[in-house]
Amino acid sequence: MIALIILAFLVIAYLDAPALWQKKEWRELAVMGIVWSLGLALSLGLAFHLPVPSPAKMLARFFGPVTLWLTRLIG
Amino acid sequence: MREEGYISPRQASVLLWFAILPTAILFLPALLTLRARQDSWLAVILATLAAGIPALVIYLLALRFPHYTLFQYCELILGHLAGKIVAMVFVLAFFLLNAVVIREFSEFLTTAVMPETPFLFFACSIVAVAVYAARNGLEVIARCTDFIMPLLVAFFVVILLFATPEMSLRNILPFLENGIRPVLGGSLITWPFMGQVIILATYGAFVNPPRSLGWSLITGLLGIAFFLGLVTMGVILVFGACEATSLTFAGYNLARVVSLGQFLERIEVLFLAIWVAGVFIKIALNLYVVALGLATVTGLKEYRPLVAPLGALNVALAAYMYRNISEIRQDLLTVEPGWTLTWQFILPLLLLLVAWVRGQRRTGA
Amino acid sequence: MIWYRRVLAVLLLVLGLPALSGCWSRHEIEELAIIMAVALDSAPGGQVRLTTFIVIPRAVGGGPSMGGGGGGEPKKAGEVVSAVGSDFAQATRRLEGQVPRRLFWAQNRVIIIGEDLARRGLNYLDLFLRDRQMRLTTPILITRGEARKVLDLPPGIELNPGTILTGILRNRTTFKVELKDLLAMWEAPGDNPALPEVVMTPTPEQESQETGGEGRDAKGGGNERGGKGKTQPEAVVIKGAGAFRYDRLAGWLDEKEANGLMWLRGEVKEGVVTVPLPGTTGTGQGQGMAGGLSPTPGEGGSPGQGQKPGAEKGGSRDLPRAQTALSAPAQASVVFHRVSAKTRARVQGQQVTFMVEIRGQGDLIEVTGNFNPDNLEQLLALQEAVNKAIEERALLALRKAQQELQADIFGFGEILHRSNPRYWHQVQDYWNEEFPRARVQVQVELQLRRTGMTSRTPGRVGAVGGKVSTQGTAR
Amino acid sequence: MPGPYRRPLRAALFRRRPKPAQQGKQDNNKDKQGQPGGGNSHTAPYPSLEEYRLTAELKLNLEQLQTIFARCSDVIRRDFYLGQAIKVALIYIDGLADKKLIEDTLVRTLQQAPEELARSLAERTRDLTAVMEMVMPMTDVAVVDNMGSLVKHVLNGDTVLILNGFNKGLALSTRAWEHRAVEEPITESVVRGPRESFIESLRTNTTLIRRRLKTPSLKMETVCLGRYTMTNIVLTYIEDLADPAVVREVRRRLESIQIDGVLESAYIEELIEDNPDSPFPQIDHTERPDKVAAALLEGRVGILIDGTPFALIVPTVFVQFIQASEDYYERYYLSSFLRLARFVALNIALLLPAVYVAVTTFHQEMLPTNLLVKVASQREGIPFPALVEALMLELTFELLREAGVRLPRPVGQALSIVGALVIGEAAVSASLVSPAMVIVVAMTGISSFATPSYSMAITLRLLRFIMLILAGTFGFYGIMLGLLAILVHLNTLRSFGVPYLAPVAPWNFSDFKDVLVRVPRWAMNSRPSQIGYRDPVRQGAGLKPKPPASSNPAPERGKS
Repeated sequence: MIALIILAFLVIAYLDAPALWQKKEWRELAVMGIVWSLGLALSLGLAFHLPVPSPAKMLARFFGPVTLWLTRLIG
Repeated sequence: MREEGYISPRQASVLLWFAILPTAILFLPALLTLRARQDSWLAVILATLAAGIPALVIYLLALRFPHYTLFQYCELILGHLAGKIVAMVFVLAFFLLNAVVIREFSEFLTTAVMPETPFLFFACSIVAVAVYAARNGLEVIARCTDFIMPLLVAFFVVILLFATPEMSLRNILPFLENGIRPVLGGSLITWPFMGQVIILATYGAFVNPPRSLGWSLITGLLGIAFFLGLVTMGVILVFGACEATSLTFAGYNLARVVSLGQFLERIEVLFLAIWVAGVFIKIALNLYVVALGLATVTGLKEYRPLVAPLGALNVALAAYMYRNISEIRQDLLTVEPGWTLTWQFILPLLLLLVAWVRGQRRTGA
Repeated sequence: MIWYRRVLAVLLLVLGLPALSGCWSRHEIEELAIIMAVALDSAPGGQVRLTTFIVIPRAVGGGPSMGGGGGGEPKKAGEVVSAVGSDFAQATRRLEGQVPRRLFWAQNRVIIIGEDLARRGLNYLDLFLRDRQMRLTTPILITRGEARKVLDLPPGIELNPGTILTGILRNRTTFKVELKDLLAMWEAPGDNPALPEVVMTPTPEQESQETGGEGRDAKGGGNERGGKGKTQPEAVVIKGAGAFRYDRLAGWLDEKEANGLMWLRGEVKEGVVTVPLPGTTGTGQGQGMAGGLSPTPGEGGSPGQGQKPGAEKGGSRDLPRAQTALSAPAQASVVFHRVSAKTRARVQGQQVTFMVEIRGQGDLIEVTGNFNPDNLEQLLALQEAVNKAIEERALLALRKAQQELQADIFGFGEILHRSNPRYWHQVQDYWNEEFPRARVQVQVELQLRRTGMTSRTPGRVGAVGGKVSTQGTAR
Repeated sequence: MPGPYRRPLRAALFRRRPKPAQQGKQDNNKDKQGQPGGGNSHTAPYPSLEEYRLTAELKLNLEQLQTIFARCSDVIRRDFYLGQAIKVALIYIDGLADKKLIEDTLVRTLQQAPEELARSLAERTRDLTAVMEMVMPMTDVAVVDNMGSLVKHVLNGDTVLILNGFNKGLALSTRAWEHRAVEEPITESVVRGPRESFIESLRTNTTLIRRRLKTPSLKMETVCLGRYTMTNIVLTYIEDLADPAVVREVRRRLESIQIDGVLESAYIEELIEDNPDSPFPQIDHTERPDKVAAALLEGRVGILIDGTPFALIVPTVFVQFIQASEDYYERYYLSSFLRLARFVALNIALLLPAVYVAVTTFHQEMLPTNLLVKVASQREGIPFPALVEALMLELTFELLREAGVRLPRPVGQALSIVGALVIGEAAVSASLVSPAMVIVVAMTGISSFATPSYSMAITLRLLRFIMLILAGTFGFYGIMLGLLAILVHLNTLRSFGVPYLAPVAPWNFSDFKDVLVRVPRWAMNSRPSQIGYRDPVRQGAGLKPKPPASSNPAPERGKS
């Protein structure tokens, strides 16, 4: 599983990174690297069953009451 | 950043259909009948009318800033820092939206079609193909849509036509049983799907004559209301409001009851095929928009390198988003309306107001 | 170069994944145990019994390996397997312990509910609504006694009970309830489910079928081996109905009442009504023969079967006919089509009135008496008689539902709900208690349109005898 | 539809492509032959033939030619006196040049030329043109002044005449070599329609087209490619109709080819197509002159290659591969029906085995019960999973076909009988494969033959295996994934700036008249909007024939 994830991410990196490196587009490379490593971290966390807070939960905390209020208001 | 390539107004409006319909026809009818019972179709129409407001906002903004994407004119309107922050909010919102879509897609397939298959497999595979499409740019996505749209329409027609023997017109009565409030509540549920018209503010910048964006918005919204209304209506007519609430994937069940004579039964696999194609477009479009937005905010020359990592991150996020399908349904009922209203309705409205007050416009991009 | 990489990546992802992950959800077609009919029963100790009819493809498909069957003997097309569990999921699991293949439900043709289970409630059906292989379009039937007996039906024209039952249902002699209809009737507050009843009947050919019975014993449940061989019912009829109150079986409707139920629910699309010829009331024996069912001797495409007491015993059939040969019943049968039933609800104070309006067209298909259709008055009189007969039936069913069952099996509550939601909200919680007080008016307007390929009854005018043979034969 | 943005977009697309390597131009003068296509980076040890000018001394010239054509036994040189006064030499290649013409007409005329002319030539009072003007019995005459072009003319079958005392020679077109006669097309035969097909001779082929398009707007540009083959390639188009951007692009791509030889149109096809990594053919080829003419009339560009009976047509869109030229010669109802049938066949050829495998292993609920039971009973005792069974049979089928194609015809028939027996009977009765699978594979085979274009059919054959594996592992979802990937891929393709799925994928309703149905001639009044947009109107409006209302004789005036 972990090997699979790493392999997948290597393929993703291989798609673009070498070309960016050659063209010396560091900015692109940096942004891509950040997204890439975030993805890798999250995926590995998934593989290791780490408790990562769900963004849906955070949204629910803020917007659950809003929705409730709206529902009461109109529905 | 800009992309070379333009799409026609018709392609823009059809893309809009695909940005909303695929997941909506599957998940919406059940949730909607929960709230609005047999008047759900009315809720769809009301929600369409409501979605007309952000559509108008998008149109006005597009007139002010032709050829600029949402992410670009955020910065033009609000200035450098605030603009970037707001644009980033949009990027994140689209990103989360895509994660939800991916999760909905894979949950459905796991539930209804191939229960032994882990949902991550569906998520990974569809995103892989979507990444391939998104990397090739908007034109390619639009052309794929051109190809799939007739199939989708034909399939809607086939299903609804063949389901007519099962329909009973009495099921939509009584009209407005509990007054208008449940219907309004229903349109609130519809909003998370309907509000995605905002996506036209991003790729709308590439519509060829920018003025015809209005046409795209109108036909797009009308088409969505038409098809979504038809499917909702079909579900209510076939199953009745009581039963529809208990069917998780009511649209799919509609395809399952269809039978024409003895030979054309069980065509839900075809439904599945068309639906997968639809969701594929939706995911590809969202990925494209997210990558484009992120590239704009961070000032990159190219969005392409971002697509694949974003797709991977999206899959991982989709896996983290919810623990089970009930959470998705719960989220769609109790959280998404507020959240989507905020970023799909209020935020663009604020943008327009600020632009109006500061008198900003760009012509001749 | 970039292109090459792109293609490579897609290929890797699309083609590489299967190699790594194996094939989920995949079952070869010959590894499936194709279930064609399901019977649900209650079992002692609060348990339930699941009985399935599993097709043996070799026997049915006639593949290259078949060969041996040969002669006219219809082969047993499948195997009946049953298991007990505290619910059907558990029973299914136990069933899987008995069957060497993987259970495959999606081709299930029919679900039969046993009486006991029906009295315990419909909640047990949840598996058949929730599982992804189950289809909401599966017809559902109810039977008196144990449902699994129905699955022991020997092969006839069709090879398995599922096809036999759906075939009969497709003839539209009775109404058909699919799972989704059941769900709708069950969930709607103003409706109660009613399911068509399947009845096992012995046939005279029973003795000659002993070989079949033997084979079945070897395979089938086996626990009742002793009693089975002789009293084995050999044919089914779908007639009558089981009526539910909320989700429990409340009572049974006989054939006529079930027919009335169909009329009132608007389920009738086609069928036959047989009435005594008006104006020939002198033939009192005709009524007598019909077993006291004064207005309508037969119904629903198979008039003979309705006459339970009189005409069924094949052996003794000749005797009554000989007696009544002199004055054969002068009857007329009308086949009707384009039937529509419209029900309206009216609320006056606390009194609810339902007005059922049945309209349609009919063609004369059989007359066993002196009848001249060119005589308009006679025709109108016949039409009147037909209408009366249908109304009678509807009222019969109504009486049963209102007085005996106290359950609105007609969906009148939903009609009230639709037309008068405000009043409905007052009564919806105790509608079944309220329903008996409701008044129902039935108005039948069936019009006779065509009289067939002959006009006058053939034979000498006035001679009434000799044409009885078409009546009263069991199918 | 062609709005203001379309043209710059197309231009930009072309500009994005990397410029052809510059070395071609630099190396030009060093090349042996000096042709644009001739260059290679290594420097020749001697100057190119172009640098050798002809001298006034005939003997010197002939010596040089002797060296150049050393050990070329088919080169014939003949010295004689023009008008018995001036020495001239003829040089030509036996077999390429028309010997009879040279002997009967040319040599005789020149030998009997007026002495006065010959003398004036010898005294250099008259120019070389006098020969052409006064005695030359040929029309196609070119003046050559260097060895390079001289050799080239000779190699092309011309006869070169060198006169003593002139540093120029005359190249006389005497090309006439043995070639196949114009025959019926083999791969694209029709019931109704012209029976001519291209042959290996380029000039014949251009003639075949020119005979159909008698207009000066029909342009035929020649490009010579191949360092050794020196293959002439003709770029043909109708100037008023073809998009100049496309013509320019085709020319650019052709001229940037540097190759040793061009033996078939496929060489050119693979070197100029837009996406060389795609499995799909992006350039249509045909051996029918009428098809090329029709394509030119739509505004496309044809490429004719010497030495092959196949012409290329660009830009090509996907639908061309389900169009056959006979569609336009039969009644349109039938044509439309056949085209729909071909479309169905295309889908069957790609998907049927995959769908069968997906349905029988993943979605058994899709089958009607009787069929399910039948298939299940057939599959009882088959030792392989359906996927393996399908792969095996498909592979066998492909092998049979391959064997049948290569074998001589009589043997091929025997082979197909054996194959049919082996697969159809033995394998089934041995329960190695199920009869249903044999039917499926047979259907697939028939369907793949029903595709008019062989190149598309072989693409589908390849993709079929991928789809089969996808279907066997993920069922319909896998098929859908594969189809979506193919769809995206097809949409990324462009053929010379025209989207590959053209009238369908950038949806254009008016172009649908020639896609799934073929509308009648009188309704086909505009060219494909992506290709022939420069002159969209194809024919007059209201061409639909309207016969007179009545054919009965009208009442004669005054009689009734």
